[in-house]
Amino acid sequence: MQEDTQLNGFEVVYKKPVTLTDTPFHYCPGCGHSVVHRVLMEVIDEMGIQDKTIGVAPVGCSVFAYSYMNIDMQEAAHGRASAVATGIKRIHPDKFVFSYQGDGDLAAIGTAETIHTVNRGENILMIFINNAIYGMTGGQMAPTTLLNQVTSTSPYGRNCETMGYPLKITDMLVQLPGAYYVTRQSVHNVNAVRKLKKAVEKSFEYQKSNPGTCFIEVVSNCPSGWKMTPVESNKWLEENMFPVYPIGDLKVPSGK
Amino acid sequence: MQEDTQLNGFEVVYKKPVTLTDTPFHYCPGCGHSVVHRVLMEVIDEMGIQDKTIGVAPVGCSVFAYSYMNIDMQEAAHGRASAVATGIKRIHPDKFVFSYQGDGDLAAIGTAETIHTVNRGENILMIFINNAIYGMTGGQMAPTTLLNQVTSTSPYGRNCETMGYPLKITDMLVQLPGAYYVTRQSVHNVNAVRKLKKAVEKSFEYQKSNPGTCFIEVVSNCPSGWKMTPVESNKWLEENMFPVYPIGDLKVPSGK
Amino acid sequence: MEDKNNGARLMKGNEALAEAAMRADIDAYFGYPITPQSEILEYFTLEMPKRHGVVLQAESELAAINMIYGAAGAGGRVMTSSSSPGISLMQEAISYIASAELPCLLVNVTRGGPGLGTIQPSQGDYFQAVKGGGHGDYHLIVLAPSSVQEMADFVFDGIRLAEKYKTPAMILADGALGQMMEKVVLPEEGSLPKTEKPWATAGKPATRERNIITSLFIDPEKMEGINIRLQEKYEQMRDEVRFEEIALDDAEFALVAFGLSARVCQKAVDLAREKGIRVGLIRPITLYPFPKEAISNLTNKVKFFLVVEMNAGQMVEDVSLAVNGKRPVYFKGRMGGMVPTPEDVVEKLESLVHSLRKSEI
Amino acid sequence: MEDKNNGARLMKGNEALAEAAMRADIDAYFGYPITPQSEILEYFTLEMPKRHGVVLQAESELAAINMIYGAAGAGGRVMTSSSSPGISLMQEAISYIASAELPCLLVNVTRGGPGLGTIQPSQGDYFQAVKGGGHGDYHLIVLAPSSVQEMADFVFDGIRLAEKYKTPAMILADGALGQMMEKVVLPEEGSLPKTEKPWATAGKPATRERNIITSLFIDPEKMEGINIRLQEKYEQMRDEVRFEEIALDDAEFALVAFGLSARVCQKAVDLAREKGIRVGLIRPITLYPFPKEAISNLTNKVKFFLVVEMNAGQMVEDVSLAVNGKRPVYFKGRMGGMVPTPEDVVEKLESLVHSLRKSEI
Amino acid sequence: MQQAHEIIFAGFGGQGVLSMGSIIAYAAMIEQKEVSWMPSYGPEMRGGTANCTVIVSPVRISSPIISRFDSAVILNQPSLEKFEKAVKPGGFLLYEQSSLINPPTRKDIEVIAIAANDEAQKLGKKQVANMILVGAFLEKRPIVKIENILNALKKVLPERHHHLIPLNEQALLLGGKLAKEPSLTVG
Amino acid sequence: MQQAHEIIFAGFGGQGVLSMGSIIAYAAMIEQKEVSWMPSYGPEMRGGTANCTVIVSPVRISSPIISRFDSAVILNQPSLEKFEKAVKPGGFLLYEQSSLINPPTRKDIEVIAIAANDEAQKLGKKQVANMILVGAFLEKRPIVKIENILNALKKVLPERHHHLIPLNEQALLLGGKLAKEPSLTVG
Amino acid sequence: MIKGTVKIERDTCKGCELCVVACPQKCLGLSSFININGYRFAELINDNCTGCVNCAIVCPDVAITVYRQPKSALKKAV
Amino acid sequence: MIKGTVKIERDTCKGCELCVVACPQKCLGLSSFININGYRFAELINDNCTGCVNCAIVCPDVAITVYRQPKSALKKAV
Ligand SMILES: Cc1ncc(C[n+]2csc(CCOP(=O)(O)OP(=O)(O)O)c2C)c(N)n1
Ligand SMILES: Cc1ncc(C[n+]2csc(CCOP(=O)(O)OP(=O)(O)O)c2C)c(N)n1
Ligand code: SF4
Ligand code: SF4
Ligand code: SF4
Ligand code: SF4
Ligand code: SF4
Ligand code: SF4
Ligand SMILES: [Mg+2]
Ligand SMILES: [Mg+2]
Repeated sequence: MQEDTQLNGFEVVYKKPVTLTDTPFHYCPGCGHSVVHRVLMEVIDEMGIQDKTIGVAPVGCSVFAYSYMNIDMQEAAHGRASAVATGIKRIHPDKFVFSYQGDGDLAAIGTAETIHTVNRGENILMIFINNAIYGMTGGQMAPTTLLNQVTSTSPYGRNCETMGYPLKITDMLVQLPGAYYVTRQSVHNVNAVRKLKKAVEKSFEYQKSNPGTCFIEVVSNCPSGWKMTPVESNKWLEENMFPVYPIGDLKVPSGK
Repeated sequence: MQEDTQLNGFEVVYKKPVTLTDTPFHYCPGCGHSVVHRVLMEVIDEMGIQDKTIGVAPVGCSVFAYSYMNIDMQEAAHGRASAVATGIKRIHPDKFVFSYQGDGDLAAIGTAETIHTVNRGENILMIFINNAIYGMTGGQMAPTTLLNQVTSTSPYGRNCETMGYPLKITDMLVQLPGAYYVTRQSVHNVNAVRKLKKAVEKSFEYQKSNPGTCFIEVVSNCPSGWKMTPVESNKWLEENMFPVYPIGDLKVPSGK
Repeated sequence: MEDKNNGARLMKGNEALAEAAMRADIDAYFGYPITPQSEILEYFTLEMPKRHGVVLQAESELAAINMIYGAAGAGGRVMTSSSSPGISLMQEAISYIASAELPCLLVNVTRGGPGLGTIQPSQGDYFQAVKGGGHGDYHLIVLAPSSVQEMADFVFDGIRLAEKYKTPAMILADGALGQMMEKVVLPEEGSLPKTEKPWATAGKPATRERNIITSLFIDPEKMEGINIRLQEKYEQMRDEVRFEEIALDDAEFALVAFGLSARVCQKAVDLAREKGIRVGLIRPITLYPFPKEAISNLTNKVKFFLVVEMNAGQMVEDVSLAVNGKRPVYFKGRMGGMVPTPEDVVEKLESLVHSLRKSEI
Repeated sequence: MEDKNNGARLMKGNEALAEAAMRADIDAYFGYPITPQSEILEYFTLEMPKRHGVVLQAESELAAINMIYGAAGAGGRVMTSSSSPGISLMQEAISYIASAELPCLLVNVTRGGPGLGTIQPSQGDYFQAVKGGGHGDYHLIVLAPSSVQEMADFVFDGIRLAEKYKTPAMILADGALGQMMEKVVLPEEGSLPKTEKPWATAGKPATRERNIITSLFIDPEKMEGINIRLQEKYEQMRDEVRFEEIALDDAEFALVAFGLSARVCQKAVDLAREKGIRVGLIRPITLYPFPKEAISNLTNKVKFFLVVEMNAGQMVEDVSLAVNGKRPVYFKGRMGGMVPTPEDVVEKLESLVHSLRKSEI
Repeated sequence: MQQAHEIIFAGFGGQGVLSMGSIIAYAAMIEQKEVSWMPSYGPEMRGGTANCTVIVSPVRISSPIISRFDSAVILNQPSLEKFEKAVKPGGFLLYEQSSLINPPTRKDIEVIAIAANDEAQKLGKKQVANMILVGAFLEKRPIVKIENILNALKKVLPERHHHLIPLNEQALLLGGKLAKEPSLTVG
Repeated sequence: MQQAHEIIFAGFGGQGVLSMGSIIAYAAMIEQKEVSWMPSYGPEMRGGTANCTVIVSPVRISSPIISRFDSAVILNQPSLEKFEKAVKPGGFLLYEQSSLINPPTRKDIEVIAIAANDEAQKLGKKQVANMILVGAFLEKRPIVKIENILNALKKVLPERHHHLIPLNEQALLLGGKLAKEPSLTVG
Repeated sequence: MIKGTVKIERDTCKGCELCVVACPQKCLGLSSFININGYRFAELINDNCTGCVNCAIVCPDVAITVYRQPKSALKKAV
Repeated sequence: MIKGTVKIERDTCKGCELCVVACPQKCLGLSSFININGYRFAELINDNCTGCVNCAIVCPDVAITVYRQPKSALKKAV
């Protein structure tokens, strides 16, 4: 189509990556999940690795990630995406493999798989969407929920006495020798999205030489679970999430 | 019995703690497990808390811990001792509760429960016997097995490329705000046993005010799994385990 | 929403169940969110702090059920709830709990499977609940409510039976029963007295031997002893069989259905009778112990049985074992989250009656 | 230990199974140690590096079975093994694998339960294996070896059937079969050709649509479609029914037993015939699909069935469903790790024959 | 009312379809009737469409799950597509006028449209649009009394919101009035 | 041999009872016989007692699990307590003399004792005590040929240990000799 | 200044307003109409667009395609 | 120097030798006999024992009870 590349003589400078399918996202308005999806697919497009990439979707709001990403994918049981990715990568060590998980999935029910996958230094990219809540099931407390944050299972606010503390699992993973590259990013504004894209690019580049696990936490929003407008949610995220989950690289390959 | 306290006019200066039952230990000769059992029971005797203490045994060589400890106990499923202890403590917040686990139990299959129990700051004492091997099932590789260590499932030595790295889970737990007191001890000689006893005493003392989780790793031996004599095993432990798992406190209550 | 007139409230099944548990004085609830039953956990987190007892959102169903093991062993009156995939994750520990003979209440608000499936209502977990999804020879007491009222009532019955037999009891309800609202008269607070638990781990006083909760009996003769005791217990439980009979007095044919499908069948009975088909319904309330005798007795009366389920025909096996070849047993079902309509049932019934009549000529 | 004369070796069941898997060209084994089958993992860690393929000791059975899901979905020929409690932990993922229709081989070398139980041999996991321990309507193909030879052979059969029907297959063997040594002639390396797996996630070339492995079909009508396909598949599998008949030609009575208890019954047949009791044995080899017809056919021949199991009588239900009331079905079993002796079986048989004769007078 | 009445309320999440159904259910309970309320649930709860089924009956309700309805109250286009055909012949379909681009086409049922959104705007509070629809529905199918809707509101609403009850009453009555002279009637 | 022969070997872990059983099983296989070898397994493997059951038979073996034995080879006291009574009347019990404090008491079976530990010490290698016992057992119950035990050893032992075969042969023959003139015979 | 424009898929947009706040030129706003899914959708409200792509980068629903005056055109214009 | 002695439960001991290496006085050794469980057991091999309890502290099988000359006796002796 002409329109795809041109409009009234103007050239297209941004359009949907071809590795995204035409299925409309089912996410709530303003949700960060689909931004991360798109960034992933942009990198895959640009690196030309659509035919070499296999993804793993979690159980969580992004359970249907495979509806949007036009690559071979598997949908894992709740918490087990990194184990599933391990199985795939061990069969296809020459392919690019990534897992994609929410905070309930990766840091609650899947904690053991997360830690052992990274400890084995599985040569995959793990993407971790930290929105401090269980989005899919209707806004329950996640391991990463902030202290005093109100959710449908911490209706009086998260209380550390009985419910524990916000779990900084990414910080824990840094200690593991199997972790090659660990970074915390966000998608709440243009700059953040651009940085995330860089991190994804690096991770896939690294994976070419299979040096260990690359791990990207994305501090993201959940307007529905947080009961805010998308714009409010991004503001809340900056003000409340970043102090606990500060953005930046946590571990970079030595000499890079 | 007279003999219990006197022998030829000599006074008894060391005897079996009364909170140990008369059941002979089923452990292999020289195994550290029973030393830890005894130290625990000595402290319970000395603190007079036999009636207030509830223990949780794991699946592992120490599965029969309840045969030896004359206190109320529960035997947990493999890896779940800390979840079971959580259940008990939540019902009896005024009692002393401890869990006892091996490295396969606590740091492999039970990783998620371990991390989340500590992250909640459950007011229990967790005892972690790190012998770098699965003793009970016949000497398979544990998450804490050293690099190049030969076990029945790493017959050519543990290889970090495919089997991952020795997991220093205790170091990871230190990061969690729920962890109140974290220490790594041993039982390979007289001094080590004495220090372990101090650590256990402190932990139960702390538990009186329920300030969070106390966690004691005991670097221990497994003469059978390592295929060494007990004396050799303690030497190997000093030379090979301590460099990776150095003895000492990892987190002490602030101001103590 | 209390109606002063008759004490009835309009409540969701999940919430009625949770409120009933609170009134049954449970000491602790451990759970993990999963649709279509997250309201149970949510209700507890909202209400527990106002009353007494413990509510804890565990890091997984696996952790939750093992907390149950600990808390039940420690003498607490405890429960957990989940939905199909989460219940599958609990199977190892459920086998432990059955073996260690600990009373507790499990709730499975099922959804369509297998796998992640759908979140729509299903009865596909019948086998898992009734035959034992875990390893070894054990059974749960399984209660199948078919209304919001029973969602509440069976909490009391489940706990009572669990404590009487020192065994885990399960409420097996499909997602629709959890999500729908109906009138419910809640059981009275405090009307379920606490039972003595001298076997619990509560700290060993000098006056008794230590209590040990375990399912390990490495000597197989001892382990067989445990098994014999369990089997005897299951035998005794037959006294607790419950079922409901509807319009069976003059019935020529019997529908057999539990839970939501029994509601569908009730309507089918009405519709069929309007069409002159004399059909009745037997509704197993306890799925384990199964009302084998009641069904067996019907073989003298009805010409055939039509089992209606929201699965591939799992209860058909138990019905067939009860009927033992004396009458034909047919099946009408929907799967994977679909619910049969009363009309579906009547249609199947009519075709069966038709072929029967034809063969009778 | 190869004997040049006939190619036979003396091997433990666990090792024969592992070596057979290697010869069946498996691409990957994922597992976690547990008695009485740790030798399988150990054998792989020793031998895999010398040959080809992946062996990985997972952090748990839960991780192992989900690695299987990933690796099978990626097109690998894969297997895992465990024993009772470990298999219980896998139930959620097994349901996923069945729903996503992935071929793989599962091995359960069972021990006495429920709970942690004992490590002695048992058949207490029959229901879990055959009825489905996970949630939803699915079945595994279940093969029950009764010798070390079959421990090896059924690896080939299991993989072949799994790949033919795109479904998980399970070898259900008790601990004794894993631990004992017998003569075995191993299947030939490379004699099981690889199957095409165009549905696998191997990277999407431009020439085909993307492959998706999932068990999620949120629309219940779609999910019902999946279920209908599964049920049709289970129907087709009936062609794969296997069983062994021993001394049934002139038999007045039939023993029914699988696995190790069938070996015990074989001896019991000999002993009973010495005493003049004309008894035979039918041994189901596929527990699912169950040899329902074969047993049903026997009802015209034998006076009763005596089912012998190392559990509380789980297969009795399937036998009864096959017999459908035409003949009495009796049971003799031991539980929790105990093994019935041939003498036990004969004694039970004699007393049944005795009461029968008496009633016939 | 001698017979059970079976209704579906359907629209986008956030339009208040679930509470329209539940307020009628409450009112019916106050009238000592049997009642069941069944929501659709699922991931589509978030953002997508939502619906609930209400049965009000003089006798014990057998199946709470039904696929054909006496009445339908429709608040968006996708719901119309899904449920128009599920209304029993002779049944009743009420819809919010501004929310549909393509109106219903069936001739064998009674169809009326109410411009509830616009009217609510006029009343000064968009949220009462669904109360206008409830009022309209009950005008046509008086399965419960308006006064019991108000009684139900008193019980359901937390004390601090009771000041809104008069506004809701106004909306209910307005709905009833509009239903007598609907913008569009078919069948 | 026309009939099956069923043997239990029992002692402490580390005394080589499992390999005694397996070497006989291997030899039987070389002789084209049917054979089964079943260990006791469990946590008691470590440190505690160990035993294995061997069946050698001219025909297909039905049950590999048996509770009564034609012969028993006993290497410690707890095993004697457990298995003495399990030997069939007319059966055979062989034990290592220095390992038992209380010898067997049954009169309806053949019992012999061999001082295998002492004799092995004399041969210069404690580990061959069990080969002495195997030799003694086969002298009394020749279910396989000594030469096939040696053939089996050649196959079982890794090449680098083949220099030990002559010593094992010596032990086997010595055992046979001792069995002809045992330290103690009963029954 | 470079001239640009955007095309917004009306029925894909969910009206989250993230593009609105991301646009440095303040040239986006929500329509007062709703789309097929019941959302007010984003639209261009002036012609200050520079084609900076910010809006597209933050749009969760990939509803925006951005176009820019070709460099050549720009040169010509200068 | 204080005098002490130890009593070792012969049938409880597993002959691990940890006490042997722990004893600063070198007064423990393994017997050449075996106990009921087949282990060579530890025994006092001289009378240099000071009752320092080291052996008991490391003994995994709690087989050792330690006795010491009472302080009073010591005083008398001095
Ligand atoms: C075994 C199991 N337990 C629970 C669930 C229910 N469940 C689905 S998604 C989810 C949590 C989602 O939260 P998160 O992982 O943070 O993802 P988000 O939706 O926030 O992106 C849960 C608990 C399930 N499907 N399976
Ligand atoms: C679910 C489950 N998986 C596996 C096992 C088998 N198993 C028993 S103990 C054990 C590991 C023991 O190792 P560790 O925890 O390190 O304890 P140790 O014996 O070394 O003290 C395993 C894998 C089991 N009983 N249950
Ligand atoms: S619930 Fe939250 S995480 Fe899920 S789609 Fe909606 S906004 Fe996104
Ligand atoms: S196997 Fe190892 S850990 Fe277990 S009892 Fe023996 S020495 Fe101790
Ligand atoms: S391209 Fe830039 S200037 Fe144009 S609308 Fe988007 S954000 Fe605004
Ligand atoms: S960011 Fe996208 S979805 Fe959101 S309002 Fe703008 S165009 Fe619409
Ligand atoms: S008490 Fe001290 S001196 Fe005496 S034997 Fe023991 S270690 Fe040696
Ligand atoms: S330490 Fe104890 S068990 Fe070991 S040799 Fe000494 S007394 Fe015996
Ligand atoms: Mg989340
Ligand atoms: Mg260990």
